[in-house]
Amino acid sequence: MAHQWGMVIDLDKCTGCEACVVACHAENNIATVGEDQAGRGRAKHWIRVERYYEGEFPDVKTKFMPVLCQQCDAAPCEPVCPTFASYHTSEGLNGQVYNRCIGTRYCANACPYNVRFFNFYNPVWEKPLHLQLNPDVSVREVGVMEKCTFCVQRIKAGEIQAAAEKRDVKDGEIQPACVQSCPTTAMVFGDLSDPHSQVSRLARSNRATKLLGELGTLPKVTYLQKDSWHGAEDA
Amino acid sequence: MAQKTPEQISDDLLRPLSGVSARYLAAMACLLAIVIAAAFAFGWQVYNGLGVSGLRSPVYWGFYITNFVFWIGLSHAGTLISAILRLANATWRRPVTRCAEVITVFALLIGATFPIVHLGRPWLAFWLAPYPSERGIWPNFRSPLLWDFFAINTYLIGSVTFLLLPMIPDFALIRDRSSGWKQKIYGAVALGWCGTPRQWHRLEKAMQIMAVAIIPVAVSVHSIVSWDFAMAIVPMWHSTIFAPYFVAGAIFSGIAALILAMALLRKFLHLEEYLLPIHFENLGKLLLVMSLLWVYFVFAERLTTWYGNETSEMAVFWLTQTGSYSPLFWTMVTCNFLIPFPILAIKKLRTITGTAIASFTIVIGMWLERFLIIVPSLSHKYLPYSWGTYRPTWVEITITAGTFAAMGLLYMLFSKAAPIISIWELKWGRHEEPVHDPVLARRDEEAMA
Amino acid sequence: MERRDFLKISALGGATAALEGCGNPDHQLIRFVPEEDLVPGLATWKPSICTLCPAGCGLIVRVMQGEAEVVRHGQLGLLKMGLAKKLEGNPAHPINQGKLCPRGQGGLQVTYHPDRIKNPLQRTGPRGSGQFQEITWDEALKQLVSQLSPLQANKSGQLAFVTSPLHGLRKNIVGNFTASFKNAQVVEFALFDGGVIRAANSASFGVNAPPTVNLSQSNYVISFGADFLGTWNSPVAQSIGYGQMRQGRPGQRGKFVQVEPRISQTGATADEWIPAQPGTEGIFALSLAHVILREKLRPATAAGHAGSLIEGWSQGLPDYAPEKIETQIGVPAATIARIAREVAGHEPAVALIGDAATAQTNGLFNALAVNALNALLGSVGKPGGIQFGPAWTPQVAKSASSESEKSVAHSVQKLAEQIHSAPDAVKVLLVYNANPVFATPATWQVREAFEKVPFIASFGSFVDETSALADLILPDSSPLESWLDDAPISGSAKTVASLAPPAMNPLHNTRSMPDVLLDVAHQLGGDPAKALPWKTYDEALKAAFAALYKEQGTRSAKDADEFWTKAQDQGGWWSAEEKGIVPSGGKAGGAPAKSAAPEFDGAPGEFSFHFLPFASQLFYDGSLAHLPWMQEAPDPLSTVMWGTWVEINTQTAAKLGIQQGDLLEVASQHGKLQAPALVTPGIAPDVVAMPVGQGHENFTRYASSRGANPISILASMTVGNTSSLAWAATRVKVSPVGRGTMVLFGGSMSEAPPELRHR
Amino acid sequence: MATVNSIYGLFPGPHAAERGMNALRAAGVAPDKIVVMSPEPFEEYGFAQADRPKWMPWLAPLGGLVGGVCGFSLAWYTQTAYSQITGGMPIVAPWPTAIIVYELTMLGAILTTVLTLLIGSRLPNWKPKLYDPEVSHGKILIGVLDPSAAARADLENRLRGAGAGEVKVTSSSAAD
Repeated sequence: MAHQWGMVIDLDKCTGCEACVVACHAENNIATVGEDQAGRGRAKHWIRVERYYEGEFPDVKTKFMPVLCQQCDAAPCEPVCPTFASYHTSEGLNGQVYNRCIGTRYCANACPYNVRFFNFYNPVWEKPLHLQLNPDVSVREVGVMEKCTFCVQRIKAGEIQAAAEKRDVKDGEIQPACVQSCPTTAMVFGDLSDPHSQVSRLARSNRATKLLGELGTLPKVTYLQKDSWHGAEDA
Repeated sequence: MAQKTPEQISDDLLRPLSGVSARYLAAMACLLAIVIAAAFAFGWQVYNGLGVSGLRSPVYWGFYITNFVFWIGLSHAGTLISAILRLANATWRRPVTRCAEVITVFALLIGATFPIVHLGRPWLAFWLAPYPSERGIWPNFRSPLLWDFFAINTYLIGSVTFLLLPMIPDFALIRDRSSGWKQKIYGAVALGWCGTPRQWHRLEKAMQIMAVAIIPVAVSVHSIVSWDFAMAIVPMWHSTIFAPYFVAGAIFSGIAALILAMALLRKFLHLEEYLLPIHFENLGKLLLVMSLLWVYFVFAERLTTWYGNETSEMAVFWLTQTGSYSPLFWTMVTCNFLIPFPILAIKKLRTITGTAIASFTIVIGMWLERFLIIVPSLSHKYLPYSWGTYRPTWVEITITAGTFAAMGLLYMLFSKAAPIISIWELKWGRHEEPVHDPVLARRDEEAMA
Repeated sequence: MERRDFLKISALGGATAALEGCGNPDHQLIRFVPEEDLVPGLATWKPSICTLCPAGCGLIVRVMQGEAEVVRHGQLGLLKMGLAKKLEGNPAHPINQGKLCPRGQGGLQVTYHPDRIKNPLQRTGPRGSGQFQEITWDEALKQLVSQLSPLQANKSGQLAFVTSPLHGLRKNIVGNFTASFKNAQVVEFALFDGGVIRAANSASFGVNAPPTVNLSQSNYVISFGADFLGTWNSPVAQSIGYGQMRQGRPGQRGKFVQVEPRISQTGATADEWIPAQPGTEGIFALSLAHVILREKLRPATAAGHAGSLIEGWSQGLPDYAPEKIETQIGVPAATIARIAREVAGHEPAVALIGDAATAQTNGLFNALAVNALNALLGSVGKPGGIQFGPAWTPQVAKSASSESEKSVAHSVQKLAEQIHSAPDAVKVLLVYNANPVFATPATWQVREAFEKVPFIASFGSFVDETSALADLILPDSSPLESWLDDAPISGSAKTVASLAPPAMNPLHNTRSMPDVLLDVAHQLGGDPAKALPWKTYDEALKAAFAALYKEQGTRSAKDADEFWTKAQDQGGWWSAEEKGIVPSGGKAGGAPAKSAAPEFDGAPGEFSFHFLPFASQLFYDGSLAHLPWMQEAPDPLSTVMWGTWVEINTQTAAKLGIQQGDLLEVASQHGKLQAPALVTPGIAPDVVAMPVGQGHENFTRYASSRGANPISILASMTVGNTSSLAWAATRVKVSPVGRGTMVLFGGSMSEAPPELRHR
Repeated sequence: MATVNSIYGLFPGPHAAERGMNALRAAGVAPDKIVVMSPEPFEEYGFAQADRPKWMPWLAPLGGLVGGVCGFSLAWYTQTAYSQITGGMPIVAPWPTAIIVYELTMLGAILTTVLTLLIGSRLPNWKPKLYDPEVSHGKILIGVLDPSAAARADLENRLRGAGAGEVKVTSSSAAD
């Protein structure tokens, strides 16, 4: 059966360090847009670490929450696209075919997570920054949407490798750039169709929740909520 | 007013077609300038990319889609209104219908350009059309944008024919009353109309059927426009009230636009004896009803949201009630209800000027309504971290201004090309019953002598 | 707009402008014969080392064939060459075990930065004007040699080598080189140098090194100001342990308490945030100790020598009873007592101190106090507590290197004073990988001092505030283009000797600093040539690893050569087992530390706010502000992009009528700056905080004249009797001066803003 | 202009026209030979009652049906021809398909109506066999197509008697 790629993010481990954000930029040829454009809300971060303060001094609680494309099974972004630029792959990813995109931006509006980003201008890499571009990832021209792909290029590479070696993909063998970089391993990636994979096991945790799960988008990213300290009791 | 003879009527109504005044040319020039500016702005946008607009994450739709909804809404002036009046066989409609239908066609043409104007890659807009392409890709029928594609095209074809069919006899009239190239042109478009009973009967029958057919189309069009939003699970978009809400709003703004257009035509084309206070009076009553209906819808929408107290919706709710968009919201309420209601409700005030003023505020108010439906919801969508606010740029403002100029421009051109009031229908409307009819009888006697 | 553009517009075809349209000059360039054979599209991973902060994480570099515009023998052309595409942590490396922080990820852009210095430069305009002309390496080296050779003769130290703190063989090379000039001085400079902690540790435990913290075993972590998950010490190693501590052990989750006046990125993840008054961290720690002793949770003797350094320890620290000092700390006594019981009740527990807590005038006392607390908790030298990894010191030319060790006494401040006092105290100044002009208070007058130096040569890859003053710039190759080695002193209890050959050929006409030094030494002849007998740096490295093989690696390879090649393949050598240094008693004697209250510059009345600069998660000490990825990545807490800000407490802001984004003027006794306000609940009402890193006046197109530099307005106070700057000891006044511009990525500070509530 | 033999009178108003029609009927002219042309419809008058289209309303729904079928097959074919899953919806999604079907149904009905109108009323027909521009000046034309030579004079008198402002005679020879 086809893989169903999924991710678990443990909010109790996330330190908001932004390593995933930069790793994503490096892996996926995401152009920086500069101060002016960033100020106009055009900064592209396929993964972002949301930060929330609750309460007033001195009783302040802070929360970090990495948010990336949730690769929903009932993705609101997919059906609204008139040209099938946004569609569902056999491995459960929300595919985004840049060449088909005509830039209605309907998908971005329909997405409750705001994880789709639009190329308002052609991306620019001032030479020789362009030499860093990852040849495995296409650059996106002006007027098309782009989004987190779960590093589909890494997934494909892993699958091809496994096929070449006549074996199944090993659990943890494939890691998106963000997961790979995460210093606290707050993020785990794997095959949800395999009940024994680490990601499946973690997804069954009692801290497991889905982001905006009530919307019924069936995200394939599971969040493990912040835990609390039990020490006081067993002390 | 003295009973005009059919000949006088023809003369009056055909007068605007001959010759242009300096004032007319000046107005044309101004409007044309604005339209060209808008065209330039669009070129600028295509050349540089959509970045020249104020759009941003997460507000990916702004002025353009607002204009789209607004103009499509306005287009319900005509066809719907005139169709309803036709079916209701309201005789006072006769001088009104064509003005209305013209608005429909032009508003629709303008509105239909925006789905293309707002595209990131407008040069690929044709990918929406279902045809076996070298790309091997068919459009996605699950996308409301495709529904739009079909609905708007149907509506456009329908309303264009709805406008043109009754114009044939008038073209014939102009043909016979002119000479040279003018006669040739109008002769061509008159299709050789002779006015035999056979033709009259079929024309009337056809118009009845069209009227029946166009109403459900019009309703479906604006329902589908509303579903562009209601299909997305966006706070305060994903609502069942949207379709009727939009349709009502569309008719509301449509009537307003019609009254406004009529008032202007009456003044500038000297149609004082054809567009009578009674017309404004009656349309004013209609407008009053729609205004009340609009308030009812707004209240229903707001009440359910507030009572439901669903956090993500409340964010948008308060944003518009008391938040950064509240000034616009309350301006909208003022324009759509607080000002028009007294004017339209009090008979004394329901004059031509009165209704025109009310209509003017309503047109503004309805544009604001479209904007307030689209932007606040997007700017406060679920995760507070990703909230953002939208400011339009000169490009969007210019293009928006351009659409209004284009409307005026097209209307002025039309008024020079064809009688803005259906002459034959008007004359027909003035027929009295053949029995006990002194005037006609006397006329016949004279003829006998 | 020009007519041409208009035509382009009217011909909308031009709108489909692709990334690189036709008419791309690349296509007219000649093509060089590739210097290496690579399979197109095939990625190879090469080991490397992250040099962006002292942690010394191991890297693997994804190298793929690409086509670069390069200059070869004066001719511009296209060359198919191996290009670094992505950096990842080296999974085998004991420090970061395959993980990496955002700065490490961004290091890639150092190599490809558009404003990198591509050739040796000679100053043409006046100093600081940034006007240079390109010259050849031969000319450049000739100039440097001609400046240095006179110094060999005379006996007074007139050579100063200002460098970032060095590890591994580079330290020896620079040390030996400098030492070969009489009384010349190496001045190691870094804003966040950890000198205070090293001093404290050597006093308490006899180890002059920062601690290695393995949190994976800890059950209770209390951190006094240390941003140990972001920038402090070895953040990646500590983050790995932190993840384990939090959720790595089924049914067992450690508690983490952060004591600091402003919630740092690390503090944001804490289970409990305790905003103690700045500078009272030591007192706080001792107050915890007091409760532990009072309630007999631990015997006073458990603290051993570390405890004996604290006055009144044996008496049970009567002066530090929570009730006595709660007002001074600003924390309820009950809280202190509870924390004390918790920390004592959950072994292994560890207390950390760093950053602002050690950058107070009483920072050393604070550090000693925390050391004592750790000792009392019995968590010194234990997994889950603080350990001291045995660092690798290359065993080549030991004598000279120890000589250099000796001379690394001075600080940039002292150097500046010297120059100001005696104009020709320094005739030649060499600068490597340090930017003291930017990262020191204006009151130190480092710029003015350097301007007095007759000749400055910089090894900088970029024109920054310091190298702008240089007469000669000898551009260093980027780390990925150089032979690298490192000897991390913390982060792992293993002995680590990192090693990496260049991951790619140099893009530009640059040379690695050690190679240049060796070359210069060779040309100088005499002592320098003797001190540095090697032709190239890798030769020296090979010698060093041969020595290491004899000493340690005999089990891991059959001979030195195999050891050398294996080390290159896996990114270095590290001992199989963790054997942390057993802390000796430390330096005996010395009067026990008295409770030292922090001193602050500026009268509390007029200067009503503590000014708290903090290391930026993305720019570190400012040395990474030139990387677009770092500039555009949102700061973890403020979410600011491409700029700087001043954090101020919500209620305080309300009192002063300050809105989010208002431009604030922050004035100390020594200078003032302007930055937009970020109103947050996560900071004490009498503190304003500001990230270090922005405010470069001259540091590439991306960082120049962007934001303000908090260091510049600091008072010139040092920590205790160390040479470290007490960068958290300045008080400021704050006044709004209009609207500022601040680019926030985050739309809302709170997840449940008032809008969301039923009204 | 006229290319047929005919005799017709131009009447100033409907009453006269009515009388003219009655006159012609009285003269025993076959109804299918009588020509009526008016500047506007005169539903209320007998002379304008000729051939009403009872069947027209039935064609529109038929056209609608055709349109609907086309719509459905188009939707069905395109969706299956490029079967892509989106949002977990079925390949042939019933509700959206219904919308397409609906729109094309209405389109079919509208187009059919237009066609029936044009075909039914013999339009376009730029060279009518018999026409007189006077119609556009308010006159009502009542006449007889190729009357027998014998009857002409009689018809002319009857038309004048009924009140025709003027009576014209055209002959195929008098083609312009």
